[in-house]
Amino acid sequence: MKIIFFAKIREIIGKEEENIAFPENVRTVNDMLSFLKEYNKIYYNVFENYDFLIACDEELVDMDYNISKTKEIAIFPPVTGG
Amino acid sequence: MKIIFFAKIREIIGKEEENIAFPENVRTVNDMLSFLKEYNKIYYNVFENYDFLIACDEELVDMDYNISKTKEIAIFPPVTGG
Amino acid sequence: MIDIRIQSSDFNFSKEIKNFQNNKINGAVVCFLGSVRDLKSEEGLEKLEIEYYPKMAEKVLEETARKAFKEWNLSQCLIIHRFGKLDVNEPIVLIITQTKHRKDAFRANEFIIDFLKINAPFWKKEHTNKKSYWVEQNKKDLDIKI
Amino acid sequence: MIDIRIQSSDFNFSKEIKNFQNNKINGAVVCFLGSVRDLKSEEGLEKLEIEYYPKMAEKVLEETARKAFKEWNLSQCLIIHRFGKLDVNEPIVLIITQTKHRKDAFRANEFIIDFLKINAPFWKKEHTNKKSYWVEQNKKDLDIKI
Repeated sequence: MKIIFFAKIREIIGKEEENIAFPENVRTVNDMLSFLKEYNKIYYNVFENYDFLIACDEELVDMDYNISKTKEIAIFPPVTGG
Repeated sequence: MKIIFFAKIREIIGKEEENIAFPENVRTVNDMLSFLKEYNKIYYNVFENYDFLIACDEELVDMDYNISKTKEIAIFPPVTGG
Repeated sequence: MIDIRIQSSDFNFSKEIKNFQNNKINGAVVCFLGSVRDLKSEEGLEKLEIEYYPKMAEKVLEETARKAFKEWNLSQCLIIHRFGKLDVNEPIVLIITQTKHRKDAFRANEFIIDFLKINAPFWKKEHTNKKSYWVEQNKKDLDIKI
Repeated sequence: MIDIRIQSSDFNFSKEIKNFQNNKINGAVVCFLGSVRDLKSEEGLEKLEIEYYPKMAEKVLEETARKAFKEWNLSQCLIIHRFGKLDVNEPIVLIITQTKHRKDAFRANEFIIDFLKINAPFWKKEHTNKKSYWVEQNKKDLDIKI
């Protein structure tokens, strides 16, 4: 699964994207976040300490969204355009 | 007293302005309208049959406004600018 | 800065915006542009004629701008209103408001056009190829809470 | 007609309006222009940098315009949003809405900027002569009822 990052979260994580093969029990956004927090403590830091939003294939989604058909997940801070 | 007319009311009255010396008992806008209705039946027609507004020295006023210090009275239809 | 103009000549919307931009815009700008509409299209509108009461029109537009300026803390406000004979699609009125906060710029701009529609002494007459009509006041405009 | 552009280059507000005017404007046009504000003036803002998520940003702007188009019966709608490094007072966003009825043009325009502020994936970073800051989301924007 391709995960991409933007803005402050991209800076903290220190990369623009990461490809991770999730185990089968990772079904929802919530599962993914739990997995990533274990996977690397930098994710733990981000998810515990910063506001962030999740988009699956360019749509904002909730924590219980099922990611099984998702191709690209984006993690980014609250938006500040306009 | 100088009375000026605009738009449809100017057309019906058939002139842009009229100077009229009101008798002493004409104190308010209402008094003036009653006087004008007697003065000329064209005013009677306008005041009975059309919507109109009154401005005294460029301020919209009510029917009981005292015109004793007014220099110029304007009579015109509801506005349609913008 | 309040700028009020009543003129028969066309105005250059582009140029007015450029002036605003050159004035170091700090924040949000909202513009309203009203143009001649052909509401009598079966007959074919040929000209829209706008008559006005000069002294009073200036006074009302200035008072309107001053009210908006104070209420919404504007940093700039421009009102241009035309008179005379205009063609279909020609601009009639331009209102530009500028503030730090966008909500204020929207509120102020809408207040100005609403207030002007019921208080500024301008009257429209439509000339079609058949006859001429004085435009009736839109009752909806009177219901707007100012 | 919906026109959405995301670009790093400056846009010519004047030209965009002129295009709208040339398109036989039938009624009311409302524009919103947002520019770079220097909110860190003690330190001196040197550049505002805008990062964005290209595919999603286009999608969100198009959806926003389509919603507004339908809800307020727009005849034209333009949204331009810039990215990259901008100077103080440079334009960031331009929204133009056009309808027969002015209230609809105002409502649609405000809806678009409000919706965009909380949904479109753009992020601002301020570079002052001392350091750089990511702009925090304005909590007020979240309270706006869309």
